[in-house]
Amino acid sequence: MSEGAVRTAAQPLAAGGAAAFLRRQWPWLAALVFALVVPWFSFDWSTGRHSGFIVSMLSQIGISIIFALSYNMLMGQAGLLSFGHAVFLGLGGYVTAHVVNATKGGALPLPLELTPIAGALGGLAFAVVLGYFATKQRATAFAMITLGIGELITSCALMFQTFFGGEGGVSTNRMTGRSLFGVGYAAPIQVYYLIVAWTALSVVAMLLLTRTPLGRMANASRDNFERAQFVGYDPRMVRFFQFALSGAFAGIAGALYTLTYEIVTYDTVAGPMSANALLMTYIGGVGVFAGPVVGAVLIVLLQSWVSLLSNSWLVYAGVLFIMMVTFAPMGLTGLVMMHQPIWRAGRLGRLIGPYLRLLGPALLVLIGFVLAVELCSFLTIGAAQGKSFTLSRITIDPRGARPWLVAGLLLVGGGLWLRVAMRGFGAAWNAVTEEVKTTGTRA
Amino acid sequence: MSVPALRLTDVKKSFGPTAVIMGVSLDVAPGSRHAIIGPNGAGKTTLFNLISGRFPASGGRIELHGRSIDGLPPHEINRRGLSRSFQVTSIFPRMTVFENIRCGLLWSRGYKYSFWHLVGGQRVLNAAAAQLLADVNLEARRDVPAGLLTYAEQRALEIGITIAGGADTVLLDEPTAGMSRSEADHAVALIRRITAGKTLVMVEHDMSVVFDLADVVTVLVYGQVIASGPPAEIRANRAVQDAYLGAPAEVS
Amino acid sequence: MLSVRDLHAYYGKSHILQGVNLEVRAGEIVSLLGRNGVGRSTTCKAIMGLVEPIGEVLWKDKSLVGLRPDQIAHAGIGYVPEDRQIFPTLTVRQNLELGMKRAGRFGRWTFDDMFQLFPHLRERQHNAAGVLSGGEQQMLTMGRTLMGDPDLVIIDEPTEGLAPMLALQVGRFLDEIAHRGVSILLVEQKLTIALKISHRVYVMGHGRIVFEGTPAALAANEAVRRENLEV
Amino acid sequence: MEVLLVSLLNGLVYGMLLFMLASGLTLIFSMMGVLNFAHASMYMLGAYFAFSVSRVIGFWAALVVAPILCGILGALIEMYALRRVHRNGHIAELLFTVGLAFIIEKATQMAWGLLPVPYRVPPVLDRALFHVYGSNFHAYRGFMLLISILMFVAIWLLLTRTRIGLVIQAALTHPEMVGALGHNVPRVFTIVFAGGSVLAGLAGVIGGNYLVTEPSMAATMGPIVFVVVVFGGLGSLAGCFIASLIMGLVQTFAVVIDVSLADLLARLGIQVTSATPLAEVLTMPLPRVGALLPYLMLILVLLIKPRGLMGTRDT
Repeated sequence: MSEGAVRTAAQPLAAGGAAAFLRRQWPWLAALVFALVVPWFSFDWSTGRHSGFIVSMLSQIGISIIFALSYNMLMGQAGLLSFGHAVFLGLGGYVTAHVVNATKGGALPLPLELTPIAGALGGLAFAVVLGYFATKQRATAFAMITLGIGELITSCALMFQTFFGGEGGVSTNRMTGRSLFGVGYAAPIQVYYLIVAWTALSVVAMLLLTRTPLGRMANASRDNFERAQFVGYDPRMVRFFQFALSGAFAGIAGALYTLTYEIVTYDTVAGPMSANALLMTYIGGVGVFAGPVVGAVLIVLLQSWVSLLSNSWLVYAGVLFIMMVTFAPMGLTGLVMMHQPIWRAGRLGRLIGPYLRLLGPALLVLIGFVLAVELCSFLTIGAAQGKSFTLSRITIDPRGARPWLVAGLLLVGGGLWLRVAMRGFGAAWNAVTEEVKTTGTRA
Repeated sequence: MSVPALRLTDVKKSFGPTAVIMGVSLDVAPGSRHAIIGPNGAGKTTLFNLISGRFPASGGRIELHGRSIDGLPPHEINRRGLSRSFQVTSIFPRMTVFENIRCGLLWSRGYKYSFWHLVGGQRVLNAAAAQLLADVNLEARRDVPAGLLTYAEQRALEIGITIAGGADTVLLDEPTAGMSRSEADHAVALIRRITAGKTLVMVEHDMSVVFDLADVVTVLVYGQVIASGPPAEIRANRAVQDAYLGAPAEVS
Repeated sequence: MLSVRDLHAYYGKSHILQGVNLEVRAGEIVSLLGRNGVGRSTTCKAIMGLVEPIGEVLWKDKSLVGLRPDQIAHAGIGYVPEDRQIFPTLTVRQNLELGMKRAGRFGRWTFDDMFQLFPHLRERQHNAAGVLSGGEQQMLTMGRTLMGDPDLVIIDEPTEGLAPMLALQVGRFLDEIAHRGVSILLVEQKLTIALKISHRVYVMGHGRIVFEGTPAALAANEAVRRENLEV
Repeated sequence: MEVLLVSLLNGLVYGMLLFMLASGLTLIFSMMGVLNFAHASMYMLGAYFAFSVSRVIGFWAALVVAPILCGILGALIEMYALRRVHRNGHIAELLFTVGLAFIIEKATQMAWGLLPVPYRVPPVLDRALFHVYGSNFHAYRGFMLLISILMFVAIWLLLTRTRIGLVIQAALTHPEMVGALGHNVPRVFTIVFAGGSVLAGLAGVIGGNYLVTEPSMAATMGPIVFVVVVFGGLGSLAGCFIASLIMGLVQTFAVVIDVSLADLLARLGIQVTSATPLAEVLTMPLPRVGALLPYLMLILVLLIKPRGLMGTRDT
């Protein structure tokens, strides 16, 4: 009797488990489906080709997602600020390049699909060695050591020929003729699907890692490293293991980078690449697992689109970054999470009006700012490159006074309006959160 | 006589030119409840820090169950069965209450630095954590980030984390500090219940708690032990009264 | 002179002060007693602006809420913190100099006064403050605050960690300070000293004032002492 | 011998230049806990300002004006931005300066172009000061040494002899207490930040024409200055000074001493051939490894002493 009751109770539980899984994880599945389908939106049926730009951008997104998530294993989950994370991406890439060249030469019968494992092992090996030193310290000393390591490896990459190929880097050819599925990998779209597979795998692995004893103790030593010692853990070992694993995932990203571009240079280990990881992770949000994913997608999109349109991509990225640090230190996902209690209480509708009122002035400031930046840019760099500033076929002369006046007016007027609107929004926000709080305690 | 659970022999500590602990010797019998009292700044918390390995001692010997623990790092001492709480609440503020307790359990349950177990699936572990949660009366707050608990709840959680690892020697640093009478009474009942059968050493300011709970009281003044013995004896000790308890007697 | 009404303060999310009321009149020594962790130090810091105060803090009929610590210091309140916070790399004399709010502007106290009050410091005036003993550091930190010529000093646990002899000495200094017309708000644990020198005492329990009265009244009130003080 | 003397002087010049940058950074870092990644950007701006100003009113005026412009900019940044970000914690502050460095670099490119600008040593100083056994010591290097020594003395006097210097020193250890004693700590922070920017700007003015004034000069100098600050230890100007000189000398001497590990091994009787494992590492001549040395030294120091050479406090 009781046994039967247990069994009947268990069965719907299993079915409910799948449904619950779907309900909880549907955004990930949706993202995966989207990733599989999206290249076909840009498929040119007349030529039978995918847009090279789109596929390359999508591949870059996949690589960046792994890279940013692996960075957040340090920053968000273990509270370790690293300035040299690219080292493991790059070294993973170099190792992969050598491995692919070896398979091409016939020395190593490794199918191309599995070469990211070589990247992972490469990243892991270097993270074990370098992490042995770096994780001896925490906080600022750790950050400084990683900065040093980053510069060190970059200099080495420029200096040594055998492994790094010096300034020219190591080039490779991904068409090794060895594949599990008989795919040639001549077309970028084929590599893209390989990236999707490895990205999905890595995301799942990293998500599961947060739920292991190591993942939890990484959180614990981030929150209070001293307390972690007094429950039996050596925080240094926690840092070390977390660092090593994070390096392995960065290595996977590096391997995919190598397969995509078929060349690895010192850029992949250098400071700007590390800064990119920081940027993506921070803008996406360090507090939520999916934060870096959002950041990676957003930054690559901006990087690709904006750099197509404008010379000043770095300025926009920098300003965006500064705004986030100043006003939303928990990143984009953090901003979204702030709305969660309001949404639960069913009061999100009350904020729509205030948000809409912000839209106008914010847009004015944005346009004014972009105009000002572009004017500057065209005045100097654009002029040097012989470009002219055209906006829907109207050519704007950056040497004239009028466009500058317009930009200034937009900035100042919009700014003043925005300040007023912000005050109104702040009041509305406070009122709503206060309401949610009181109803919350009543319930 | 059995080996003491904890034995200090002429332990010393100085910070730069200032001597804080000036030769403390102390035996704590297994299973006893030992209170250390003394005015603020007498060095009680420093003594705890030396025993638990937070700071290295400048001199002397510390033994746990007859084995020296001098110079060992805190996590090593913890693994040998000594656990401590902090005077200033020390928890994992961004993790939930349940996670806090579970982190206290992980090492003693043999998980070490595992990255191949999913904590959610470990039934025995989670059952033990749930039991501890019930023991410290925080079931209702299971999924709240620990940083959002009230002060008294955080103190209870602190004790929960401290005993979670199943250490047989427990050091509690002012477990009732800052609590009202009724909260302190709760805490005393809790401590009595969950440290049954363990060796307890605690620093405490609240005399009613001390005399309620302790078998042995040691008085530490200015880095030295001036008396040690059963509560009644300490109460009657003239030197102690002068240095410490004597004060109110003078005015009343 | 100082009047605190319904003062609240938070550390992060925890509500440390839950409506503190107290008053210090001119020339008074007032003690704030209570167990560790009930919020005595936080009260001091909230008055001084080191912790954000919520509520009313009136000083000479002007509100101090929202002012920076240095503005509050200029208004005439001095603060001696529990952990002393001497400047270890500077000499004793330089430490005292920094107590003065403006160069060369002496009030009730000159260097000579300080060295008379604390003869130890005179011998050590050109030594780095970091090498002083605990007792000397306590003297220095009090002297430093006095050089700013405050009308009220808030002193947090001056006898902590001092040998009984030195603790009694501190008590005498407090008397001496009060004789120059400086009010004192004293946070203390050692009842003997506090009750001997105070005009009035407050007892705090868990973020609130639970007793207010003369030392004699506290001595007579067994219940409050048992509940909130050492015994 | 003559090589040694000239290298010593050159190393000294470079070390003092580093100190000019690092001293401001170390003060900011120790007092406010801000790891200021935009500090080297101030150095770059100093050079560019000097370039533009000197074209209008000459080098000697630029020597005064450009650092002041940097100081004003630094003060504005501290008062209107950094103070606000401070509430979000140290990491946010640090990232803010990273973003700022980004923007300044790009803004510099937009204002002055991508290529190096022709910021030159003034003609008066563009000659050899003296000859040692055929090697020249350039007059401008002497001038740099003079300026940096003057600056060093000025900072030292300011910090030890003036009241504001005492306040700054005190605020290095207990900023809260300094406030409670009646000193306006936010203003002290602004002064220190502006002062640090002035020094960085000055370093830019005299270093920009000695080296090259280009948009990437901040990125090349930044890491080295960080190395110096961390190597020397937080809160210690003396440590910073020693570290600057060490770095200056190490980098200069590394360039002139042409040996490799293989040469050393050869002395011990071990011949390195291309077949030896790690032959490439072993035969790499020291001048080419010079750029690595600061980072190797940094990592070594941090592993042994996490507080740096003479650091007084943790970060």
